[in-house]
This record gives sequence, structure tokens and C-alpha cells, in this order.
Amino acid sequence: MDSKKGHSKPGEFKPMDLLACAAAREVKDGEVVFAGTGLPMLAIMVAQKTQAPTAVCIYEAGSIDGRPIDLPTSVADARCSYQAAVADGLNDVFGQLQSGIVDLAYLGGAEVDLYGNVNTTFMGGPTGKRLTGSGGNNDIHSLAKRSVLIMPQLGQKRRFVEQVSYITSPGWRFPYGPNREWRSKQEVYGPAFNGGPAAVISDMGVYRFDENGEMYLDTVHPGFTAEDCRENCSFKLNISKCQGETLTPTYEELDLLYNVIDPEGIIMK
Amino acid sequence: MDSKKGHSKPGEFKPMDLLACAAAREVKDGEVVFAGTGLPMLAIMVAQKTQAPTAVCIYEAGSIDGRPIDLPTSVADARCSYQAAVADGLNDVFGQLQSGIVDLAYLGGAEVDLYGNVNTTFMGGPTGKRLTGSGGNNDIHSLAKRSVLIMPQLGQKRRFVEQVSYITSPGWRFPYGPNREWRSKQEVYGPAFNGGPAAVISDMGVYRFDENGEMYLDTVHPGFTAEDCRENCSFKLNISKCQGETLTPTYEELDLLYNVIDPEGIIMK
Amino acid sequence: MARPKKVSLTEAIGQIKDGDMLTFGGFTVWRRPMAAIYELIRQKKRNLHLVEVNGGTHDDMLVGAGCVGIWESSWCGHELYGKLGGNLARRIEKGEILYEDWSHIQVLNRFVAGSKGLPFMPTYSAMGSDVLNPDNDMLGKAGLRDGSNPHIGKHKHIAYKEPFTDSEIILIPAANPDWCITHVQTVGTEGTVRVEGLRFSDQEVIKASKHNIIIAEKIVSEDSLREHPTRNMLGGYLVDYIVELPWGAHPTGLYGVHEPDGEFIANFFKSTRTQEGFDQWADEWIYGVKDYQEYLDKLGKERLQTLVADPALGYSKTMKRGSR
Amino acid sequence: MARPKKVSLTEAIGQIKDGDMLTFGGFTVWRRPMAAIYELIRQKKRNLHLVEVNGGTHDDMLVGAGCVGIWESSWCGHELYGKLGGNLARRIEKGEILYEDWSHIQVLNRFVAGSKGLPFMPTYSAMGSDVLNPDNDMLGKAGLRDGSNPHIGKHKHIAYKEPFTDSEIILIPAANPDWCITHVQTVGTEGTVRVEGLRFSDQEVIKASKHNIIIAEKIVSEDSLREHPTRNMLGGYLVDYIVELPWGAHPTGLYGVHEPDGEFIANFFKSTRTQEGFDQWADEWIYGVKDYQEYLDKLGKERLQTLVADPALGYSKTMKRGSR
Repeated sequence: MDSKKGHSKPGEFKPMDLLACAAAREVKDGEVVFAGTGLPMLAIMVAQKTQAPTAVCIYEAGSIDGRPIDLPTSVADARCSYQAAVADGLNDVFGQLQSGIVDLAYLGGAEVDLYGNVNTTFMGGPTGKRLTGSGGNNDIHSLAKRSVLIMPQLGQKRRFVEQVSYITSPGWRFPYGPNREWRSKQEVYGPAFNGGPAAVISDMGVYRFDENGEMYLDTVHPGFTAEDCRENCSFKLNISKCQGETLTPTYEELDLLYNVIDPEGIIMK
Repeated sequence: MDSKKGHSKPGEFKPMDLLACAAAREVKDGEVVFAGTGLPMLAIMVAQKTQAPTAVCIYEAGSIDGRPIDLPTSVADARCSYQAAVADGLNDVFGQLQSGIVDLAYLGGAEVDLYGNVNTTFMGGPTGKRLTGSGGNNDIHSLAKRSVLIMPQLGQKRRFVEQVSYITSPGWRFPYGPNREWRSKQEVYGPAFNGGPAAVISDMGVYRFDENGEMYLDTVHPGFTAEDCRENCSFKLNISKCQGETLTPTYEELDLLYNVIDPEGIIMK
Repeated sequence: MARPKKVSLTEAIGQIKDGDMLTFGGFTVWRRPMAAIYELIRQKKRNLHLVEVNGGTHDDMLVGAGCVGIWESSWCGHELYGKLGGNLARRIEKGEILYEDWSHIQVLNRFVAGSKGLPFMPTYSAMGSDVLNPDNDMLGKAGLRDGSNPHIGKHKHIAYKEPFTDSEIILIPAANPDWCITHVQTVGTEGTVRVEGLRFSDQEVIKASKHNIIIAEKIVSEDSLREHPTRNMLGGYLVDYIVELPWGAHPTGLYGVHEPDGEFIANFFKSTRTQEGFDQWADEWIYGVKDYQEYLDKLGKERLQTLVADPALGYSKTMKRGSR
Repeated sequence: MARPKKVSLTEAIGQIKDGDMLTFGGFTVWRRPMAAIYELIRQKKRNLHLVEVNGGTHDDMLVGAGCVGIWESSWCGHELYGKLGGNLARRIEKGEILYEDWSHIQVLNRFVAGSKGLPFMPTYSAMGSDVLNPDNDMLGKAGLRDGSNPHIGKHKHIAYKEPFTDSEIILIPAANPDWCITHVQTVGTEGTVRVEGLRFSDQEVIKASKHNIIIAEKIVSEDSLREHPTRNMLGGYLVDYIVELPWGAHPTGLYGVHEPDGEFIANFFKSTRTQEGFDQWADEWIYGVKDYQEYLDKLGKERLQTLVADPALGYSKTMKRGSR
């Protein structure tokens, strides 16, 4: 095996590097990926330069399958359209999203809950601290086959909660209808059901969802224990299915992040 | 007055010339016009070169405000897009039509009735002779503020009927709903009501619609009498409001038709 | 893989099964995938379900050759070269084909809905038209709106008193064909599609379809198309097969490349007055040639040359068109 | 007349009345009509009803200056230059502004419906989201959904069990603003509009609006734009006023022309922590300059020069962006 494919050791990477690389590994070759500003851009670009060379990246401002040579700083950045297949607009890409062609989406959020519901609108509910609102978070989470949430966690257990204080973007289960009964997404979406949250990737671990749509710890990042992860959640996290440690970034991935994708040090400072 | 603005005398023009020029006069300057293949193209081009220089012509295949230097032979002809403002497609222009921005539309038909209902689908109803179907006739007739029908009539009274054998495109009154009750267009269309048929121009006369949405003779072409027009209708045409003779083409209009717009003799043979 | 496969026309058309629902890019007699039409006929596809924004020379041929079980569209004719679809009209009059009439906006909206993953689109168009008369719900009358065929809506339409203005509007069911075949000027090696001139309703029909075949006048380098992404129509991840086939749209027209062959279409139209007439025409021009290359050879270079467009204008300045 | 009037920015903005419903072209911090925003503030417009596909620096300024009565959108922030709309967040938290949250698709669909003359659009997006929770129907709770205001739907949404699949879908009411203001790279003398780069949702917001103001980096000859009609976005008959104003999008970015001024936006964002902070910022950059020319002079040529894009790439290769 090429030494570039070797995995780095603790101390050789920063928490953010692991976050980006763990996220990148969620993409399979040939998939259609929707990505937002920031870390998601790094993740899809790492994936395209490693295991998923023909993965297609769509940004919600309208660029499709761009091949940026300089890291974009927003989804509407001119850099997103460089050598793109198509550069049109929102009605095009959101229409395609709703038609069910998006395999994987990367999103962020201020709060996530046990069922993968996400809050980007009000921290503490409608009388609390106002955030940016939904943007495409809601739509992408609603309609992609798999969504991957990238969230900070360490020391911020209020971000991992039993029930988000405002559901911006629906997860696997949520209150629905005039009586606000808890229903499953599959039941509510019917023929439009494409999937739902597949993973939450934090600076502490990788979380997935079981057959009941409940979050569990899948792998824990080096340097932390499953108990650490649980302590940094506001609910009683299921750690019984933990498979072990998250794979660290390879030397190739680190090289890509710092020298190829973000040599200017915009996100990888 | 410039002699070019003078009106030609009988014998100096053909029936088709009068048809095209009478149709052209329906356009006011600055209006947005939807036109179909054939005579309508001549009419809008004459109008733009005379009283309506800033009128905008939209063709249903998607070209907007073209300035053809060669006469198109279909609405999708490359000639329609020459020096156009926009060349896109059907979803764009039909969306604009439905939004109510089309002031005037030119259409043809196989049959027209007392209320301006038009048939382009089956001559003699669904068991009769099959025609082309609706195309945009239906949509344009439904949604333009004013539509102008251009139809042959002389010796073809079965084309001017009391009730068309198949309503492709709705006029001012038609049977509607499960009980097929006669209703007015304004009532059925509600907030989406933009207008309806404004005129029928044949090779014999110009017909308009009264406050009950019923067709009457407005002017009769030189060489015919109001009685002739009535005899070439299958219903009892109202000729009581006839204002006299249709103005003949001006020398300028004839020059435009034969020497400027259709010098190749495609329609003006 | 999010990249199309480059194949021969025979191989691409070979993927289509009897009974599949098909639609096509283009508009009336412009930019139609005619080579694919001839190949569908040669491969003797049967019981196809056509749903089209508008018909033209291409679908009237398929109907004449007995390939079509159900025809749904707003129109069929040949523009100035033939006033209606002769084969279609004859088969409708004789009750030999199932058909469903729509208005242009209605059938376009079926694809808009299909392309956006929606079950229907609303429209105000055509209220009062006999296309919405239950007597003319032909698939319903044939018992096909029982929900068993995923391509046939349970209702031809629904008149809905909508709650925002309390007025009636018409809901039209989505269409999601199995296949869309589109002829374009250029496609990149990885499937990026560029159309020159009007796009008609290509984006809607392509995105609504489960599988796409793109036939291009020319396959070009991806990079050259990606220099101007705002001018491209489609990414390769939406395309299953690409085929390179110059003149593959003849006798229909192709913006910037060639005019429609009006004389050829007019002769075809004349032949469709009777089934025998069409059969004879098809023997000569479809069954009588082995493949599209032989068809082009039979037409001859000289004939094709007269149709060539001036790329700057998009059309031919020299072709004789009228009486003068 | 189907042609727009060429006017000054002051004259164009002078047409807008207190209480009007407004929207804007562009996306977050890209291609926003910032000169018009400053002029709206200088002309002390009040009680404006904003409905936007997404917000950004521009609408947070209008909110901070007290111009806005109702804000409806899916988002407000400054991308990497500021994590939320500070003025908007503060006024929402203090109950000083009426607001209505939507998802991106929902509010986009309000314009799609508006642009097509439809009363609503259906979407599957956001079922289960609190944006559809009746407790968060803020305009409804304020008693504004009584049908008396033509800009406010009688329902925020309708959950409709649609008859084609018997499943639930969400109907979202159309938006038809009084005005849309859009900054673009070029407009022709007769109003033909060309946008370079992404079009975002410009076509939808423009076509849904009753009146349009187009502010262009440059007014160019009609003929030059009409040489390539497939590259144009809009005909002049949909435009009321055109204004020529180079750099009119600063501090937001303009594809092929200039980058966003990130430092300027970040400083603005910092000022919005308090109303006093914003007021001070506005005194310096809005009220403290007579007009847009004085604003550009204050910024200085040197600063603007650092933002200039490489037209071939669409962005700047030389601007310092990161830590390395």
C-alpha cells in the first residue's frame, strides 16, 4: 500500500481535519451530492479526489458539477461554477432535489436531536436566540436520500438534545398535523419519501440512526471514549453499537486538504 | 398625407392581403402579442412596421421579441430568434401567458361559433374528421386578453357555426362542469380571467363580440355585402351593427407584405 | 456511475422495451431524433405509450408503423409541410389507437410536475375546453385509470376549488416516461449537453424521464463545453446513453446546422393518406435501408448540402423557400 | 409602451411607496442592488413588506434602518462574513418586527406561482418542519390573513390530500410583490437584460413582480445583446425602469466584475450587535454621504481595485482570502 494511503496518528491532525475526512468518506463514487458552505465543500472535494472521482456536486445557488480550482467561500461564489456542467439557478436544482436524484447532502445546524431533527432558526425556540433561518437546510434534509450533519459537539451538549427547540428540518420522527402527533417521516412523506438523516459527524464521533430512527454512536474519534460522547449529549446516547475508533485522515487526505483544496488557508487555517 | 398611406382600390389587392392588413390593425403600439405560424406572422410584422413599432411578439416555441429579416415558416424556425431579446422555451412563454401579460393573440381554427369557441381537434366532433389537436390554440385563447381569429369563410359556412362540434379553445360562453351548464368565461375563470376573443377576421368581413359574448359583423370587406357574410354563416349572424366597409390595405402595407416581409413569396405567393 | 455510456444507436434503442412510455425532445418538425424513430420502427417496438408536449413527423411515423398503443399529446402535424398527422388521424378515426388530447400548457405541465417530483401541476388553461370534458377522457373510458398503470393518472384532471382565492383551477397529473430521446447539437464526452437555439421543452421532458438517450450531431471535449456552463442545458449524471450521429435529425431541422427537409416531409405526409401509402413509403425509406448511414447515402450529399444552415444566422439564406 | 424608462437611481426609488411589497434579485451576498438599498434608506421608506427567496446584507440593513414592517424569507445572514442578520435577529427577539419563516423551496415556489399567474404551488418539502406549525404562522397570529391584504395569503399553507396518489402535499400561496429591484451586469438600451454567471432565482422574482427596476453595471447597445438571445434573461417589456450604476452592488459580489467586500460586510455585521452600533455605521456609510458616487469616493479607488475579478475566471485570483 502506498504510504500516502496510510492513516495519520493522533497529533498529526487537527479535529477539523478528521471531521472533513470522516464526512468525505460518506460519498460513494457516482453519487449526486448537495453541499453547503464551509466544511461540506471540503468534504465533497476530498471525496472527489479520492474514492468518488465521478461524484457530482450540486450547490443550491445553481451550479452543477463544478471543478473548482480555488476553494469557494459560499455556494454562490463564482468559484463554484468553474468548469461546471451547468450554471443556472435555484428552481433547477431544487426541482432536481425534489425529484429524488440527490443521493447525499451535507448540512450543518445549531441543534440536532435524537431523531435527526435539526434546528437552524431559533436556539431555545421561537422566544429564544434568533439564528439564520432555514435556507435550504429544511428542503435538503427533507428530500435527499441520505443527509450527513456536520456539527461541533465538544463542550456544547446543548447542541445534541432529546428534542430540538424548533424543528427547522425534519428528521426520522417528528410531531405532525393539527394534533402534533409523533409520526415517522416515511409515513408522512408517502410517495415523496426519499430517505433521511444518515449520519451526524461531530468533533467527537460519528453517529448513525437505527431502525427506529434513533441516533446511536457508530465510531468514536481517537482521543475520546464512548462515555465522553455520551456526556456531551443532553440525552442518553445509545453507545452499545459503537464499532470502535473513527479512522484518522490518511496522509493523502491531509495533503489534499492543506495543499490542494485549501492552500490559501481559508477554512484549514 | 403621404401617398403610401393611401388605401388601395378593389382589384389592387388580393383577399389574403386584406386579411393580413385588417389583422395587423388590431395591434396597438407597445402591446405584447402571441402569434402562430402563417398569416399571424405577417400581421404582427406589418403592425410592427406601421402603427406598433414597439409591440413585442412572442412565439410559443420560446422566442421573444425577435426581429426576423427573413419570414419564418413555423414558430420554432431559427428565423424567429433572429435579434430576439430572449430565446428560451415553452415553460417560459406559457408561464408568461398565464400570468396575464399577453395583450393580443392571433389564432386560426377549423370552426368558430357564435360565442367565439374554436375547434381545431375534430371536424364534426369526436367521431368526425381528426385535425391537429389543440397545440397552443386552447391555452392562448384561454389566457390572452384579446384574441383575434383569422379564418377562411367564403363558401365554407360550415366553419362559422352556432356551436362548434368540439370546443378546443373556449370563447365567451361554453358548457362547463359535471352538468355541462352554459356559463360565461368570466364566471368560470374568476381571478384568472384576462379577456377573450376580440375579433374574427375572415376573407369576407371583420366580426366582433357584443356584451353577451355573441358574434356580430363589424365591417364587411369591399366586394361583399352584409347579407353575403350572413349567408356564409351557419347561424343567423347579427349584421345590425355593421359599420360599413373594412379599410383596404394601404400601398405601404402592400409594399411591406410583398417586398419587405415576404419577398420570397412563401405566403404572399 | 454518474456518467453516460457511449453506444451505437442500435444498442441504445435496444434498451427500450415493448410497452414502455416514451417522449422526445424538440418541437413539431424541429430537432427531432429521427434516426432513433427509424430504428425503433426497424426494431419493431410495439405498444409504445407516447406522451409528448407536441407531436410531429416523428410520432406520426411511429403510429403509421404500428409501434404505438397510446398517443397522448396536444398536437400532431408537420407545420407548413403537412396539415395534420395523417397516420394518427386515420387510426383515431378508425378506432385503431388509444389517444388522449391535452392543451399545450396541460401536457407541458405534466412534465414540469414530473421533473420536479410533484404529483400534479395546477393551471387555469383550458377551462371550458372539451379536452376536459369527461366524455373525452379516453384512457378513463378504456378502463385504464384504475391506478394499476403507473404511467396513467387515476384522474385525467381534477377541478379543484383552491383555498387561496376560492376559485376553480385544474390539476393535471405528472408524467414520468420510461425514456426520453433527444437530438442536440453537442454533447461532451462525460455527457454534458448543449443545445443551440431554442430549448423548447427539452429540460422538462428530460428531467421528468427515468432514462435518457442523447443523440448528438457531435461528441466534443467536456472541457470545451464546461468553459461556459451557463450555456449548457444538462449534466451527464442525468443521461444514460450518448450516441454520435451527424444528420440524425433529418428530415426535421436543427438550429445552426440544417433546415428541415420540407420536400421530404411533404412527400411523407402525402403517403400517409392511406396505410398502404405509408407502408410503401416505409418500405423505401425505413425497411429498405440497413441503417441510418444507408439512409443518408440514399438521400445523397447534394440534397443534404442544400439544407445546410449558415451558423451565424442559424438558418439557410440560400435555400429556395417560396414562389419568388 | 413595452420599453423601460432610463432614469436616475433617486427617481427610480422615488416610485416606491411606504407599505409596498418588495423583493430583490441576487443570492445572499451576491449581486444585490445595494445602491438601491442605501437610497431606500435615505428616502426613509417605512413599513416595507419584504418577501425574499433569501436575505443577506441588503435586507438586514433595511431592517436596521427601520424601513421594514414585515420580513418574509428563508434565511438572513452574510455567508462567511457574518453568521446571521444582526438587525433582523435583534428586532425579532425584541418583537419589533413581523416576520414569517419559510423553507427555501417554499418561498421560491411562492415566486414560481406568482410568475406563472398561479394562486399556489405544491411541494413536498418541509413536512414536519416548524415553519408549518400553526403556532409559527406569525402573520396569521397578527390577524393579517383575513384576505384584506392582497400580499398576504389567506392561509400560510394548506396540507392537501391530493387525489392522484392520495397522499399529503403542501400548497404554498403565490407572491406578487409590487417591486423587484435587481442588479445585473448589462442591460440593453431597450431593456433586454443579461446576467453573467448564476441566475439564482432572478427570473422567478422578476416575473412575479408587478414592477421592475433593473440596475446595471453598464447599459449597452440592444443589438449587441440580441446577437445571442439564448444568453439573455429578460425582455425589456417586463422592465419599468433601468438605471446605470457601476459598482452598484458593493459590498456584495458581482460575477465576472468584482468580489464581495468581505471586510466591509464583516464590519457592518459587527456594528449590528446593537441598534446604536448600526445607527453609527449608517451615519457614516449611508446618511453621511450624499449619494452613491460619494459612497464610492469614500471607499476609494484603491479599495475597489482589490476586489476586481478576472473576467475569464469570474473571480479574483489575487485577492487575499485566507491565512496563508
